[in-house]
Amino acid sequence: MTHLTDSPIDARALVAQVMRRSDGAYVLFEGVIRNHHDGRAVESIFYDAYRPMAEKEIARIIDDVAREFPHAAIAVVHRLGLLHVGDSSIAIVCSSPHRGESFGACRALIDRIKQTVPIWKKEKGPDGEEWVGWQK
Amino acid sequence: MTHLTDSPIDARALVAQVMRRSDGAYVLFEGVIRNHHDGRAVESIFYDAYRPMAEKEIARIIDDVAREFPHAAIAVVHRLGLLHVGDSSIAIVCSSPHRGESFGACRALIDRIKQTVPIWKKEKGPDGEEWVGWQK
Amino acid sequence: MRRVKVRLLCFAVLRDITGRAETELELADGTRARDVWQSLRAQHGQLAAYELPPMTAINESYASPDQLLRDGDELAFIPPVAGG
Amino acid sequence: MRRVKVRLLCFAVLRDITGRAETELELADGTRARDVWQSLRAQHGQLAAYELPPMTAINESYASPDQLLRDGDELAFIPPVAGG
Repeated sequence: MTHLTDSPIDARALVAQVMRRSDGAYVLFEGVIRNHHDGRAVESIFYDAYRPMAEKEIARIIDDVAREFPHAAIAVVHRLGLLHVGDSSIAIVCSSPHRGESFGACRALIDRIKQTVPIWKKEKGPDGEEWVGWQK
Repeated sequence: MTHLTDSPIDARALVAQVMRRSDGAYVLFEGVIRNHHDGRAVESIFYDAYRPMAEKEIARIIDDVAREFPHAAIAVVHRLGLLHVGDSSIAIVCSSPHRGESFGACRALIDRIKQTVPIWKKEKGPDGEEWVGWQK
Repeated sequence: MRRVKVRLLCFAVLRDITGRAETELELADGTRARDVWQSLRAQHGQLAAYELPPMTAINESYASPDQLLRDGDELAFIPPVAGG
Repeated sequence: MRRVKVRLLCFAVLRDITGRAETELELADGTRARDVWQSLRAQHGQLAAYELPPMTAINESYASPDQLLRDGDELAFIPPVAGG
């Protein structure tokens, strides 16, 4: 169980990891550092995590989603550390015999991972840096 | 405008083609030859198309979806010819500043492409071959 | 009576059934796409179950089977599609 | 009165504010997670706006801030998460 990495994400390897000969579709989602947020320019994002808990929380979410989409195979990797515009922060791959489960499982995973997994980001732009979501 | 190919699909190149620095997400969908269909074993699929019309029809669908998801960037490639289990027949990439449009556009594209684009498949398995969808 | 020349394209199962990818037709002026389908049905028993063509395309766009054919038209009957 | 030893972990903005990633606490038996939060608030004005911790984790699982702390517990207050 290692859903966290400090290295660039190899999405193609994730796809190869999940695909079975009975799968007719896969959906790959990647979250990517973009050059703006809430109207401010963004240059880089530093990702911090409560690592052992984040691992467990991602595994728990995968278990839940796998129960809801029982024919889907799932892989999730979140990158931590300092990322720049264009870098991928997360990759999620879901494969299934029919496409509906791939789409449904992939969307459910990213939505839930964003809600509860203890990962944080500090955005840095020309106007300074701040922890996203923290109201000063 | 060339949404059809006779060669293996390079999904990574498609992703690179659509991504903009303002995009925070992309969704890649690939349809893959699976080893079964309607309870029968499948070994290979031959894809035929009315090529110039298929090109136009895919372009028309992309235009429609781009209007519905105005912040999405879109790429679609469908492969034709003889494909085997594990080969990708279609790749669709949608990127956008926020993930909702990437998921929405990608799902709409594959659903509509399957409905109206003049592409056909002949499935081959141990029990013979047949054109999918044709009631003898 | 005036005649119109129409190019008939057959794909997938229809090419297998008719044995031809492409046929040049000379038709009476006033012929509709559905009339061409009926003559195909008359020639090929395997099409008997399809009273109407699954879908019709004229000049690379979907069209009504009732559309009048004009000289130079490219006509194709579209079996159930299965892309993706 | 009995004392319990608790390890307090601070991440992200909380680490910046407290200046420490990890603190060993010796607490009176009967202390709840929310009591630890109140003492952090008392020490750091930047936490004044947060009467309750955003979220609380005990031993790597989400927990109620009212949970009693036991000897050996690992306690973390979870600022608003922003993964993905």
